[in-house]
Amino acid sequence: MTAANGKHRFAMYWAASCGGCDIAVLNLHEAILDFAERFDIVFWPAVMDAKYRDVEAMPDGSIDLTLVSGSIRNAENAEIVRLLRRKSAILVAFGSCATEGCIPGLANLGTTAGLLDVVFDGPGTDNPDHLRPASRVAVPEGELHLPAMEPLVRTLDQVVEVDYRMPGCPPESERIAEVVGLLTAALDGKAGLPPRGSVVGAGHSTVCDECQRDRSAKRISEFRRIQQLPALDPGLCLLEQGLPCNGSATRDGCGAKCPLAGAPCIGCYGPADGVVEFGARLLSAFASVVDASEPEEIDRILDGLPDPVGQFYRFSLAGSLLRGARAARTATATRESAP
Amino acid sequence: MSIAPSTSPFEPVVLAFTCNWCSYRAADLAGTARIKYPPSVRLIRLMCSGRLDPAFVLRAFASGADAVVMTGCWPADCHYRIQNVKALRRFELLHRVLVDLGIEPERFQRVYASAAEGQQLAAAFTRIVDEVRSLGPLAWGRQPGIAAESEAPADEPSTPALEGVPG
Amino acid sequence: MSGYLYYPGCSLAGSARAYAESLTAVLDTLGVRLREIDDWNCCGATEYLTLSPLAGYALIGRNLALAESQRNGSDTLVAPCSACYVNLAKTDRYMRESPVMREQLNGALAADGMHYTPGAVAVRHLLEVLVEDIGLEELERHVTRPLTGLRVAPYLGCLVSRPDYDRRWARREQPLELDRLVAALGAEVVDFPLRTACCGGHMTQISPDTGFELIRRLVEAADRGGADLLVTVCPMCQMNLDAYQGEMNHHFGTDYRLPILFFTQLIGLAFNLDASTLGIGSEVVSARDALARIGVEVPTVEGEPAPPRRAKRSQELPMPAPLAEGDR
Amino acid sequence: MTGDRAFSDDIRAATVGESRLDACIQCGTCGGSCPSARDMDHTPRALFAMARAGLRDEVLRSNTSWMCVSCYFCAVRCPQEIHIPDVMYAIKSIATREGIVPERTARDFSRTFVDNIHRYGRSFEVGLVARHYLRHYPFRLPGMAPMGISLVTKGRMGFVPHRIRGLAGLRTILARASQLEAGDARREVTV
Amino acid sequence: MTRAGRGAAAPAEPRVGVYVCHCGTNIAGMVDVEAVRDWAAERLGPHGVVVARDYPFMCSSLGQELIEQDVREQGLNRVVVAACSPHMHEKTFRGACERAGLNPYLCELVSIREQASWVHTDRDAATAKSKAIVAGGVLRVREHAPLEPLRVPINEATLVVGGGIAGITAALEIADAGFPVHLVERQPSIGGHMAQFDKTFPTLDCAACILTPRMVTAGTHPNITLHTWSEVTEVSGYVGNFTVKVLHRPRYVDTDLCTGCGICEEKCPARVVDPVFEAGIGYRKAVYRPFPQAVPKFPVLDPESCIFFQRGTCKACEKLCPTHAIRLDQQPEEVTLQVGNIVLATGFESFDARRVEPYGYGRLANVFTSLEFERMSNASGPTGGRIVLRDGVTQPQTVGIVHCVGSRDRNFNAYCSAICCMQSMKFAHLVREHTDATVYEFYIDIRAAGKGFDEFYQRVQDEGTIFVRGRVAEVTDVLHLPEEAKHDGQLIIQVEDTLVGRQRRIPVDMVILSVGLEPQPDAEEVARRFGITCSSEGWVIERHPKLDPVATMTEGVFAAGCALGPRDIPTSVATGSAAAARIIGRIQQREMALEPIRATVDTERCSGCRICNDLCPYSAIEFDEARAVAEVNPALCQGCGVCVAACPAGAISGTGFSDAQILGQIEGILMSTNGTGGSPATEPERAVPA
Repeated sequence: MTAANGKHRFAMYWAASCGGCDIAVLNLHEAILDFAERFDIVFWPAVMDAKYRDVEAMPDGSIDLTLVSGSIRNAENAEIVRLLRRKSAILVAFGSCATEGCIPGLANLGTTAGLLDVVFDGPGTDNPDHLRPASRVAVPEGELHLPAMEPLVRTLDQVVEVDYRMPGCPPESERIAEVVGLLTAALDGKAGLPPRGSVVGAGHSTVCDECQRDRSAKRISEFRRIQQLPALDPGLCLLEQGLPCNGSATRDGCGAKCPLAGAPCIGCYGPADGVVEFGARLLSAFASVVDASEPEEIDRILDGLPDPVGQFYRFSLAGSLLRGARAARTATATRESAP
Repeated sequence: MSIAPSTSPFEPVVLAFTCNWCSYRAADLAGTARIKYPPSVRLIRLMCSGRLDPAFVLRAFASGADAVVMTGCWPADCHYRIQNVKALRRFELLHRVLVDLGIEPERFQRVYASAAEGQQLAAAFTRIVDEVRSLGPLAWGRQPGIAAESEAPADEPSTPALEGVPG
Repeated sequence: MSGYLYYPGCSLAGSARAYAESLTAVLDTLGVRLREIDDWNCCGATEYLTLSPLAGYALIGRNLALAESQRNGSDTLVAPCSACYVNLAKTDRYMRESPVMREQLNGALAADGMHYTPGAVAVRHLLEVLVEDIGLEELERHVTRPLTGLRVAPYLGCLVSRPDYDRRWARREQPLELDRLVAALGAEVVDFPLRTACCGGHMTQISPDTGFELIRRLVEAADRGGADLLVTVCPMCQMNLDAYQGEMNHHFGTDYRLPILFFTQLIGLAFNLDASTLGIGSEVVSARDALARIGVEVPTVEGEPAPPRRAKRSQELPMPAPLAEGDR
Repeated sequence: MTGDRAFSDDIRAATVGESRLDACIQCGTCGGSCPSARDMDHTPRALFAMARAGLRDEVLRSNTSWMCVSCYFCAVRCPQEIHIPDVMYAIKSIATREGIVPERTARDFSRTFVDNIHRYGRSFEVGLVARHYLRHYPFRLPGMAPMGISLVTKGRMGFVPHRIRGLAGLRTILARASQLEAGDARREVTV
Repeated sequence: MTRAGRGAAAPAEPRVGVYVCHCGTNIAGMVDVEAVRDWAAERLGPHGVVVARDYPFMCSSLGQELIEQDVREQGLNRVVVAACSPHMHEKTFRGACERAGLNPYLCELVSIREQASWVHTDRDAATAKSKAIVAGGVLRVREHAPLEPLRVPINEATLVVGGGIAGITAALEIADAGFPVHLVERQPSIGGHMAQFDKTFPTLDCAACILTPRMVTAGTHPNITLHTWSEVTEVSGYVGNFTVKVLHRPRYVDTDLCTGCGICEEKCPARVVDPVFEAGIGYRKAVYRPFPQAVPKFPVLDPESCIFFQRGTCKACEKLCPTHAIRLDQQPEEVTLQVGNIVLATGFESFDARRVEPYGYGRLANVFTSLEFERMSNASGPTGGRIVLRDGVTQPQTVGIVHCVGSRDRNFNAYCSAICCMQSMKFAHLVREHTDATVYEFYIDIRAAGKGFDEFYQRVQDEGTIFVRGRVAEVTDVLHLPEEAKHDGQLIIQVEDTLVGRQRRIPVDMVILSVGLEPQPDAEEVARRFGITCSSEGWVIERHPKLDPVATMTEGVFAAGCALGPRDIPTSVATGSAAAARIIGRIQQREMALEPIRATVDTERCSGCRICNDLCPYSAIEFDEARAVAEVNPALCQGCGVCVAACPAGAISGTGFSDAQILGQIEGILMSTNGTGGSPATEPERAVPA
């Protein structure tokens, strides 16, 4: 539904997110002006004041385009994304947090309690009574309410249905421009919408496709960190130089900025189409080209990857099979077998 | 011996990936020779242990397997010459990842069995089932988050504890 | 190295004192330290296992437990007596293999606050230690009086190379280690096919006829080979062949006078140690005449004629080569 | 008939380690190898066949196991790797437990030997031989005299037995073991 | 289901038929097949199962018609049969589907016999597991796609390894069918062990008389190329198209010039024991032909024993050869062969009797092995057929023949060597034929289960041979006095006569040890080279012990003769012919169909990361530099799936074993089976500890 002024209604919300995605949108520079031309910004906590009740007041489906960044960490996140889902025609999971869980998702490696201990009793925290945030706290003035933390960090699509996914930490501004352009065109009826559920603002292959470095058949006899390299070969594939570069399994679209700059890809654009488990693809690829046949030798080489989970699951843990909410559900599902 | 129906309250589910040329035939041989092993072991046939995609193992655990076994030809006896070596490399790295994800090392094992070693394969299955039985179910409970979610439907925000909060 | 733990066994404290004395003298010369287990008890030979196996093993277990507690650095337990050796080795092996054994024996040992960890000590026979650890080269280095001209029958008897619980012996029925050792001392080894035949054990006690026949067989075979004397590695064998030789002669109306020495006595002589420190003279069948040969300048050819070797006829069919260590 | 099983199970239970008795193919390697076979009323092979046939009494009353010298020829030659000497010990211990004494001389020799251990913790050769001969071969004693004398004069026969310090402890260990064995035997037999 | 779970879902909505086989009582005896059927119908309905049936014998024609009928009438587009191992009947049921017009690869056979009823003892558990196995099959077959078998051309040439009677037979059969054969033999002549024998049991016809003609035919056959004194060093490729490297060891003889006159051998001054053909009781020269009827007729020169090679002077052969055929500078040469199929007829090795210490072989002169005796009794052997003691003159008055030497003995080989009983009785007959000696046979059991075998046993008994039932304990020359004094110089066989129940010591002049058969010492290595598997003993493993006894697990590699295990001459010949028949059939087909299990690259998604490039042992993965993508050559790909699992972009997929198929099977096989006794275990146990 389009506003009287002919503009489309736009919303953007940050759940558990660093705000980088919002900045990436603002990074459209001049283009943001055209954007303002085409859209009425009805809700965007990062850039303008807004009240949830205003959103609640809107008719369902009245927001044409909503971008949600951030993963679902607490009750508020969950509540608001459900609200926005109701109010929005098109809901885009925007950026790595929303699509895969990203850094906040790493919290799923531990327990909520453990997490709180680190924050509220960790070094440099003076908390003699070992207080913890609680969703309801009685104070003289009355009862205070705080959004409760959820037991697991979840990706947006684990909570509400998502129309499109746009990967990246954050998504590249050029891609944002493309996507906004594309969707605007569609909203204007000048173009068709991309198939629902598809990934937008990214390619269909992997970063290697965009990376210009020279590659040959791979055999890795040692994993090293960049500072351990005598000298970085400017032209040669980073993985072949022993740097654990995630480019081979990471969806393209970023323009391979990191590897081309000599920094190994960390995988923020997530897996390519149809991949079951991002981490599995990475570890399988790395292991396959380890240049050793004897267990001892293999171990020696693998010791070069001190934190495999960090290497392979940095962005995708919350969406992963073993540490994702989906896994938890599947695991419990298989138990519903009482005679 | 855990071949006889076990009195233990918990009977694990063990998923074993087999190689079409060695361990799968060893399993056939165990059958033909009526060698017994626990029914909690279930087999999936691959052409080679080198086909074992780590995602299969993760999926198995996520779908309720209490342990996963990679079986294949003895080193240097691979039907595809050297492909079981690649399987070994992946096994080692995946094993590290699983341990870091909080899964006991015994829950992911590898067993070599030539086509002639039905007896040995059955023995290995029996041993592994015993080990896993004593470990208990794959403890999603060790991650209270997941446990909690499994109790509360995902869309109901649940409340963390209030210990140490005065008043 | 902190030397070897040493379990002498009852005989060496008694009838086989010569064995104890000679092995001590020899090992001193070789600079090998032995530490006798404090307050060890009898291993029960085969008799205890006969009446009550578990108690029998517990009896042996106590010695292993003592050994473990007195280990302090050395993890090899040497037994010079074949019966003791096999009992200790067997108990350790069975405890390693069977959880039940482990549990029951340690249960019994616990009654006196003792415990043995299977495998804590490696049980080995003195002969095997001398041949494997110290080595024939080292022995030869110390030979100052080669036993030239002395014709020796090397006799292991049972229990050393057989049953061989720890698979230390390439051959269990015709091992040549003792032959090589005797040869290393400069003596002439007579072909003695009965090297691991039975000496009769306690048959002299419970079935003399059989016991005597078994003794006769050995003495006769050594005599046929033209041996001046026979060396043993076991007190029981020495006792049977030496002490009962007279009775045996009496029984068969034969008149053998085959001296039976411990192999350590022979080594001692080759090391030019004083016969008295080697307990020589304590044997019932005197070795005096036999030993007279040593050191006397007699070229071996003038020694007793070797049994006539059949002249090779051209038609003779070749013999298969002896089995090499490498053969499967 | 179930009687068969019962007895061989009994033997299996009484055997320390694995007996493998069931694996016997009746080839006779044991009987052929045995140095004291001629003293046995049945060859080991025959004894095993009888055991498997459930002839409990004949087996326990046979002197075969008592004539075993533990030379281990049968053990290393047996094509089925049956632990024959251990089976012999087992049969003897069952007989002892049930008070059956087919071979007094051998049994007594073992007893005397064991008594000494209980007395001193070590074997006492003079005592052993003397007692044993007095009981079974008095006529041989004179013939033995020269040997005995020579042994003594050559210092090979001490008249004072050595008593170990930990004798009390040793006795408690042996007592405990015997209990365990009895208990064990009962449990196994009633399997 | 996860994002990718349904990767490549099948076009039409799956309509699956499930067929549970009773296999008589083989399955039904331990698995409640009706329960499995009903469960499949109910619980797997949502997964596309439209019909579920059980039947006593699915593999029967009626069972198959059941499937065909449903495919036609119920419009099934997927079939799951729960029965035996796919290695047993996969083809059968695929055939049924094909007859009904369904692509055969849309059928999945899951094993609830080898994997459930036969290996479990708890009916409930076995039933529950069977349900899970069926569920796995259903969720897998949903993801199947129609496939066409791969067709590979078959090279007409065949490699036969081993020139014994089995190899010779195979070679002749194939050659007579008009196809080329390369026959590789390690020794200087073909003929194998049979050439060493004198007579063959039970018919007693002379080995040479029946073998020589076949050797000659093989040597002169236009379609057979002999590679004697040679070994296969390398094998690559796959069925229909193997490349084989064969090393020709130097004979030091120019076979084009040599006439086989034998002057070199006659004049050669170096005479050494021949441990191979003469089994160590005869001699040969340094340049020699192992035996008069050797094929080919050319001698070989053995540098180890040649005076020239050892000391640098002599060259008698070179000087005296009338055709100047001696080539002392000859070098080894390697030839490369292209063949479509391979027959392994590598035979056996005799057990080394020295390993059985108590029998005194090698220590006691007059203890002989069966092979020594074969040579001795052979008219062309070292003694010209005279049965004599080691001294070469004395005829034995008594002979003891010992059975099961190294066989039926867990200290050596636990298996029965199959031929020793008959061989031993043949010896008894030959001894009686050549001498008037008394002969004893010492046996555990007489195994005479063959045509005319037991009759031969009777005959040998009638000839007066004394049979003593007892495994010989030891052979010794140590006597028990006084009763044995008279046997000085003889051997004593100590044994328990188990039928008497007494230990006996039987004096004999000669002992013959009937040694067992062992795999060739390098069997493991050879198996590896040809990509096949051996049993723990080292015998080649058949594709199926009953139904496919001459094929191996590797397509195009067959085995014959004693390489498969101990057997007698007729069986060796039979397996040789059988292997030949299998191969001839294939060659005549010109091409053969292979499982279409191959990897393919989706070049759209390939980013050219080159992770996979080095993973294929068959170099089936090629990298297209221009388009910067990897491609798989289906002709070379063997379908192992390593690259599929390795591809980081998920751009490589494997037919027959796709991610979707396997993930589907995992989901299914782990599906709850409503806890009918089996796992996954039920709620209470699974409840998470608080």
